[in-house]
Amino acid sequence: MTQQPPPAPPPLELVRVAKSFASVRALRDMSLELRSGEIHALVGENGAGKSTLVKTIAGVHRPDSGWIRADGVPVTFARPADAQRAGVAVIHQEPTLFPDLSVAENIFIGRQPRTRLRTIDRARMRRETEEVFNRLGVPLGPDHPARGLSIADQQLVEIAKALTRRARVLVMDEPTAALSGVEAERLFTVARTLRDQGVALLFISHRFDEVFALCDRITVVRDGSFVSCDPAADLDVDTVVRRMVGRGVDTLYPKQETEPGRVLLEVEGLTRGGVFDGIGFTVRAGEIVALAGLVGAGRSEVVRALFGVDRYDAGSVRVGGARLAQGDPKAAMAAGLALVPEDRREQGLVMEASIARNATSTRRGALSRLGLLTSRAEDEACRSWGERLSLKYRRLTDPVSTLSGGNQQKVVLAKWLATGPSVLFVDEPTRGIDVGTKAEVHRLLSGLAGEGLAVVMVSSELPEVLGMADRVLVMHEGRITAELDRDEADEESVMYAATGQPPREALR
Amino acid sequence: MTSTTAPTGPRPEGPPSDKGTGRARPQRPVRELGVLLAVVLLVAGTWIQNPGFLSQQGVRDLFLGATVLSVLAVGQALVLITKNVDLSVGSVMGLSAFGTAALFAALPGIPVPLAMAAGIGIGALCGLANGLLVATVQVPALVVTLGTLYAYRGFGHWWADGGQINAHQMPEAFLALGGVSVLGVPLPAAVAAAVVVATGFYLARYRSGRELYAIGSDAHAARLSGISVGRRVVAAFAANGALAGLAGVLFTARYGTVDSTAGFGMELEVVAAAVVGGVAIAGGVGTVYGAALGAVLLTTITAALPIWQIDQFWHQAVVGALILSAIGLDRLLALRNARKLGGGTHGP
Amino acid sequence: TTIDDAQDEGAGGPTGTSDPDAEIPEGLSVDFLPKQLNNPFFDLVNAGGAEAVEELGGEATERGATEATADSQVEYINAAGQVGSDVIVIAANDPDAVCPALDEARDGGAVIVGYDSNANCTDVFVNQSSNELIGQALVDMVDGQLGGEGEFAILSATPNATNQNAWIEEMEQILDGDEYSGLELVDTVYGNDDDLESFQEMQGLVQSHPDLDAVVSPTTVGLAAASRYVSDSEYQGELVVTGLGEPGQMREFVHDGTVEEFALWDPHDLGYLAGYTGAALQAGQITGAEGETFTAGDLGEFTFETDGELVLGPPLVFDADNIDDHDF
Amino acid sequence: MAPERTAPAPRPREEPAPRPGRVRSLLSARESPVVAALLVSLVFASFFLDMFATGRNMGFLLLSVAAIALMALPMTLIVITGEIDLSVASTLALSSATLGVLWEAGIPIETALLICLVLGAALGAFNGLLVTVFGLPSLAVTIGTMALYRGLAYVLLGDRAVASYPQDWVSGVRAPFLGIAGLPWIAVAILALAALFAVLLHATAIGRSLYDIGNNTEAARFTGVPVRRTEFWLFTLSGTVASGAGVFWTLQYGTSRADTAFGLELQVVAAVLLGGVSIFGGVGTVLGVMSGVLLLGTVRNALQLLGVSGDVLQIVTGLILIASVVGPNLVASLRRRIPVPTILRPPTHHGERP
Ligand SMILES: Nc1ncnc2c1ncn2[C@@H]1O[C@H](COP(=O)(O)OP(=O)(O)OP(=O)(O)O)[C@@H](O)[C@H]1O
Ligand SMILES: Nc1ncnc2c1ncn2[C@@H]1O[C@H](COP(=O)(O)OP(=O)(O)OP(=O)(O)O)[C@@H](O)[C@H]1O
Ligand SMILES: [Mg+2]
Ligand SMILES: [Mg+2]
Repeated sequence: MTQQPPPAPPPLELVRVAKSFASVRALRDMSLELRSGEIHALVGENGAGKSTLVKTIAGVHRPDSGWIRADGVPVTFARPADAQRAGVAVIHQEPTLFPDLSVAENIFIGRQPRTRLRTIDRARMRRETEEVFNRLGVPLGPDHPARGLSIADQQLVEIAKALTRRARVLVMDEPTAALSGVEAERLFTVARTLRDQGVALLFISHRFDEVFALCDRITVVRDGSFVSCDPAADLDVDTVVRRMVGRGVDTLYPKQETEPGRVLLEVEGLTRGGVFDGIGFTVRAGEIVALAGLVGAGRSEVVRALFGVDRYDAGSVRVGGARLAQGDPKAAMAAGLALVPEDRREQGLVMEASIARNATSTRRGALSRLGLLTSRAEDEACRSWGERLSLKYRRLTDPVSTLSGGNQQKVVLAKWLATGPSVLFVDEPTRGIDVGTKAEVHRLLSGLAGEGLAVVMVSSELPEVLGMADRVLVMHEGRITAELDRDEADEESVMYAATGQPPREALR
Repeated sequence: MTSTTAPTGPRPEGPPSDKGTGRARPQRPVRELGVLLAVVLLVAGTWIQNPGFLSQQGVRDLFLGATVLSVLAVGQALVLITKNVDLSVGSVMGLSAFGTAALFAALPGIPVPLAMAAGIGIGALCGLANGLLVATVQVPALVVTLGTLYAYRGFGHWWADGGQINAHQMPEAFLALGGVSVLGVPLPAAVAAAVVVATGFYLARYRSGRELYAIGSDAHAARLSGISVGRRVVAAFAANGALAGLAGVLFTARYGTVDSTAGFGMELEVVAAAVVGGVAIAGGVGTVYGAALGAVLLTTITAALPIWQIDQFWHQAVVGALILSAIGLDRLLALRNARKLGGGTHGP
Repeated sequence: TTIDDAQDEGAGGPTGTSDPDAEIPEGLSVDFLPKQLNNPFFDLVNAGGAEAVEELGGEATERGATEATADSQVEYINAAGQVGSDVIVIAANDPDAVCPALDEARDGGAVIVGYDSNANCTDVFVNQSSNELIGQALVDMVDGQLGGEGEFAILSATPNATNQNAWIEEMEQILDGDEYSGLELVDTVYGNDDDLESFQEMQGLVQSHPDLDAVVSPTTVGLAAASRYVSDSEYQGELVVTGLGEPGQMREFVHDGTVEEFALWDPHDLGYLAGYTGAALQAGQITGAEGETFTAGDLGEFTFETDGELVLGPPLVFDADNIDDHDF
Repeated sequence: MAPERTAPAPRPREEPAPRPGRVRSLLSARESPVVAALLVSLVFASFFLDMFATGRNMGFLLLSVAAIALMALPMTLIVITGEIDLSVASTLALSSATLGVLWEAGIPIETALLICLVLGAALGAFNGLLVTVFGLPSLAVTIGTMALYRGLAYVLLGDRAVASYPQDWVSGVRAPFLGIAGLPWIAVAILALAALFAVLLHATAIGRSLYDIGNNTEAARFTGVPVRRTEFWLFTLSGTVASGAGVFWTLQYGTSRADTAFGLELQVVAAVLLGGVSIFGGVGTVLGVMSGVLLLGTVRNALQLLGVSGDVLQIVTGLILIASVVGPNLVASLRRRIPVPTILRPPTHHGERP
């Protein structure tokens, strides 16, 4: 295939790069070589330093030591513009869109096509946006504002932005974390085309199937240090995982069998105009019910409405038999609900606040003595949960923004599990979490279910859905199109329901 | 563990039904139109009340009255769009108004354009200082410009030392600028209109103009996109300072008498004008046309109230109520717009 | 200072006995507190005050904020009291709000002289002119220029300005008399002593009163703004503009025919008299009792009226003939 | 199978970190410069100015900042949630005017006082209503109500002043606490109130949620914080306290007028920002703000005693404000710039390669 090392020096190369933040050594001695016409995978646990490496390539961070070479020549990327000029395009882990600009402007900002008078050629900008959207299959118009786009759409716009840069080096930091299979597959097609055109690609993902299906070469990083770099063909998942984690990882979906108890959550005829319609289901104690569907099916909106963050137009919600007032998260919490939201940066965490404050923000009342709340009470309460979830942190008083993505997700989980809920909504609970932790989270969820918790899990990862759920509710365009028991649910049946086709008839 | 990702069925394609081009067009101009409508209604109503309001002199007065505030509001809009704010504009305007006059007084033979350029230059320098503090030292603009509001004003007082420069100390040619008309529009107003149109065109059609919106929308993302955020912000502040300087020059030409108090307390009025015109305090949103219309609306209100025979003591209350209704109306339009766009999952 | 005992305790009234032969001691510290700093009018006034203090071998200090507010003035009164000022000469921004502070300063040994705009607790008040004289002068100027017949409006300073309001009230009383039955005061508006606002108020006036014949502005800022507005509008020569103004500011408008005549007292003399009065009061030469007389340096002899008030004299009327003789 | 190049090593999960000392946790980096500046200026002023450290002058100093200190307290909470209230000075004026009108109408002063406080609460609630229910930006709303409330004060009083307040009330507000010269009881009252606010902000669940709202409103909402209700009550509180300040102001100066305290809102905001509260919300302490208020007052007072004129004072005020934000940032960026290990860095070209 394309593994033949090209005679020319690689377009981008990192040599013994180190980068520290205060006392955190994010990268220690990291080397990496990106070759033309090759897709290179970078895998590692949460906090291993992948994003830091990406930001170094992008010119966001400057390495403390070590250097970057482009075409064999040492270069300094002092700012993102330098990297861009050198032909590097980056899709960052967290979308970086301008909510007030249209998607077309988002894609072309700073390099819009110009007319002879140096004004912006808006017609051409629109045309080129439509072209790239068609290539990616994005059903958005070029004038659509970026505000309010779902995470998936945001990610797609990011991808379009990077593609139109026609870069020689394309770096993608977990681009598929928010995407469903269809979009991801489209992205892979585009990536392969680019590879064949001689672009050097770096791909980061926690999904090994993607890594093995797409990439030619895999680099493993652990604790900021280089571990290994081999052709994908010479590796298998177990080997990679062992190198990443430093030990073997057992079964990914440790589902415990439980006897469903009494009905804890009853939803009837829940409707919000234009978003979801006539949603009804029940969840029993000890059950894990998954909400599956394509991106934009309205799953997140349903759990948000149930929890009271959004309002709904019609319908009723009962928790443990008692009717729940709508639009009041506090009442929902009092009734024993908890929601781990899908977007941890916007909805889950206060990035500037400390780890301890975030982790305890849901039960400040309970931690108060005579109405007074002390940092010590917060720290103690947080520390025990940090241990349970093997949270990787330096100090509990550090801002949560200094944690890696996966560890941030753990803080969100801790924050809600600590309330001791009876009904737990989790929206994409393992998005951006590494294998080891993912297994921990899954074990945790099924353990909690075993203790009598009712869990509603929204997930775009089908194996997770199939592996964890007692029942699967499939949504399509705001309606529940199928309710499948654990033994009925398989890839096919869920897919058909998710695309709005009648489940079994379609097969004939 | 072969295929671990979600279903690979087709995502709804073709003519997008619920999301896509169909519901795409943002309807921004509605805001500016709303303000324009308010101005038109106000003028029409006042004219019916008293035809003298639109006499030749009345129209002239309306134009001239709106000039200074419009120029200031345009500059403020530039800064607000980058998610900053400049509270020092009143002081900057006062400083350059006095500076221009002082130059005439000190060098009686000085050519008029040179003195005017000097006035604009004083403003640009003040704005540049604001911008450099905000961009290079990375401190919030509201704090810095609140500080320079006091500092520039204090400097102006210290410079003027209680002095006042009167019309007879300035050349006739300069003072006559206020009286010259271009196609029936007084020259200062024409200058202001040209400034509005040019700035508006620049913001909409030039890369650097759009980058101001990007910066206001999300400065971090702008940095990642390779935009030199600091330079653009400094430029926006300097431009705002220059416009405040221009406003100062126009002020001097129009009123003929200046001391160091010119433009005192105007900062909040300027911000109010921009906000009424649909420029968001939160950055990234709005046009200079809106800001200028907001300024016209506010000055027209002040000019119209005496004609409605509204008791002097009610003036300020009425102005306050009108500002509130303007932003309320604006919000209403935005909400209706959002509802039309669909989605709208978040409360206001 | 040594004459503290010559000064009566118990604030406010012109009581006690005076000693016309008392010497004014050297080294008196006299603090001038104008309504606000950087007001050109007060600059002239205080220059006069400083001259008087210098003649008497004292030390003059100017204290004040850049905004004309009572609260910041209180801080400066306190500061003057603290540093042991002998005489505080004040143009009050608020006749009542400054009193607690003034009383405290008086307890510390200072004497309090009001000038330009009185507070309710000064020992004596040096009035630039009496309200009657000013009101009369203003009415006379309008009456003369309109030939006894027409509508006029007043463009004043702030709605709270103590002296402007007193003059306007006086004008209204005078206008009630039969001899002015042809004159009609149709409106009073306030430009807040701000160029821009005065300008806009002026626009409003001419638009809402199409038959307006004259505008009287009893404040220097207002008169300058009104004259400027009229001078480059179509109303020049049609609309009579008059009031109280500074010759320096008004020269151009008198020469171009916008303004025929206007009036003002001599700010320098006002300050001079206030400074002299303060020193004399501190020395015990005077107490401010009605009928008391004393000589204020070059200005000659003055007699106290009721309530410890001293009047500088009738305002001086300026016109094209005499304006160039006055250089302030 | 390629051999692993590095042996799996045990990873440290949590690096034990030194607990921050008591003092350091009491004084965060943002407010300690202000507190230090206040102490330095107090020491300097007492040392170089005989008149400064007298009981009488302290009394003047405390009285002159009392109203600002009062209004700065709720303003601190509001700015921490990321909002702002520019209508405080107008609320003060309107309640002062109302007090005047009521007193003139012969209503007993105690009753009139209560009515004023209720009015202040209503004015604040109106702000809160516009901000939370209608979702309007608070900066714009309170610029509007700033004009509206001031305008209503003019409607009530016009150009009149009410100055006939009972003498014992007027001198009462300036009376010393327990007869201690230089310590007006109002200062003690404000100090107690500040302590109350500090506890509320720094040691209760509500206080924590204010920071959350300021940092990330959306996340606060998802955590069950009643964002709108909280903000509504903050504005109401601000209105109430501002009208309390109005009552105090009225009695302190013994007069009510419509133009009272004009422009004071920016001084309040300046003091709050000087005290280390971030204008973007989410950061700030009561101690810092009170130090900011006192620092501005001290510098003003000292310069006034020195006979420095108002324009210089204005320049100094502005420069202090700028220095308060520029200084720490400058120090931090200098510190960042100094040690960069360059051992492994070869000579490099900037930007584009040939
Ligand atoms: N700006 C920062 N300040 C302080 N520490 C940081 C900063 N950015 C990253 N870190 C730390 O550096 C380490 C590496 O983080 P990085 O984001 O690179 O991990 P990652 O491999 O991308 O993890 P994930 O898979 O969860 O995204 C983490 O311990 C993180 O806490
Ligand atoms: N009927 C609709 N009309 C307009 N917009 C819609 C509609 N349905 C969904 N959307 C938009 O699509 C986006 C995605 O919706 P949602 O977050 O509910 O998807 P989801 O099923 O939870 O998928 P994921 O969690 O993977 O993003 C939302 O931002 C919403 O604004
Ligand atoms: Mg990462
Ligand atoms: Mg979702």
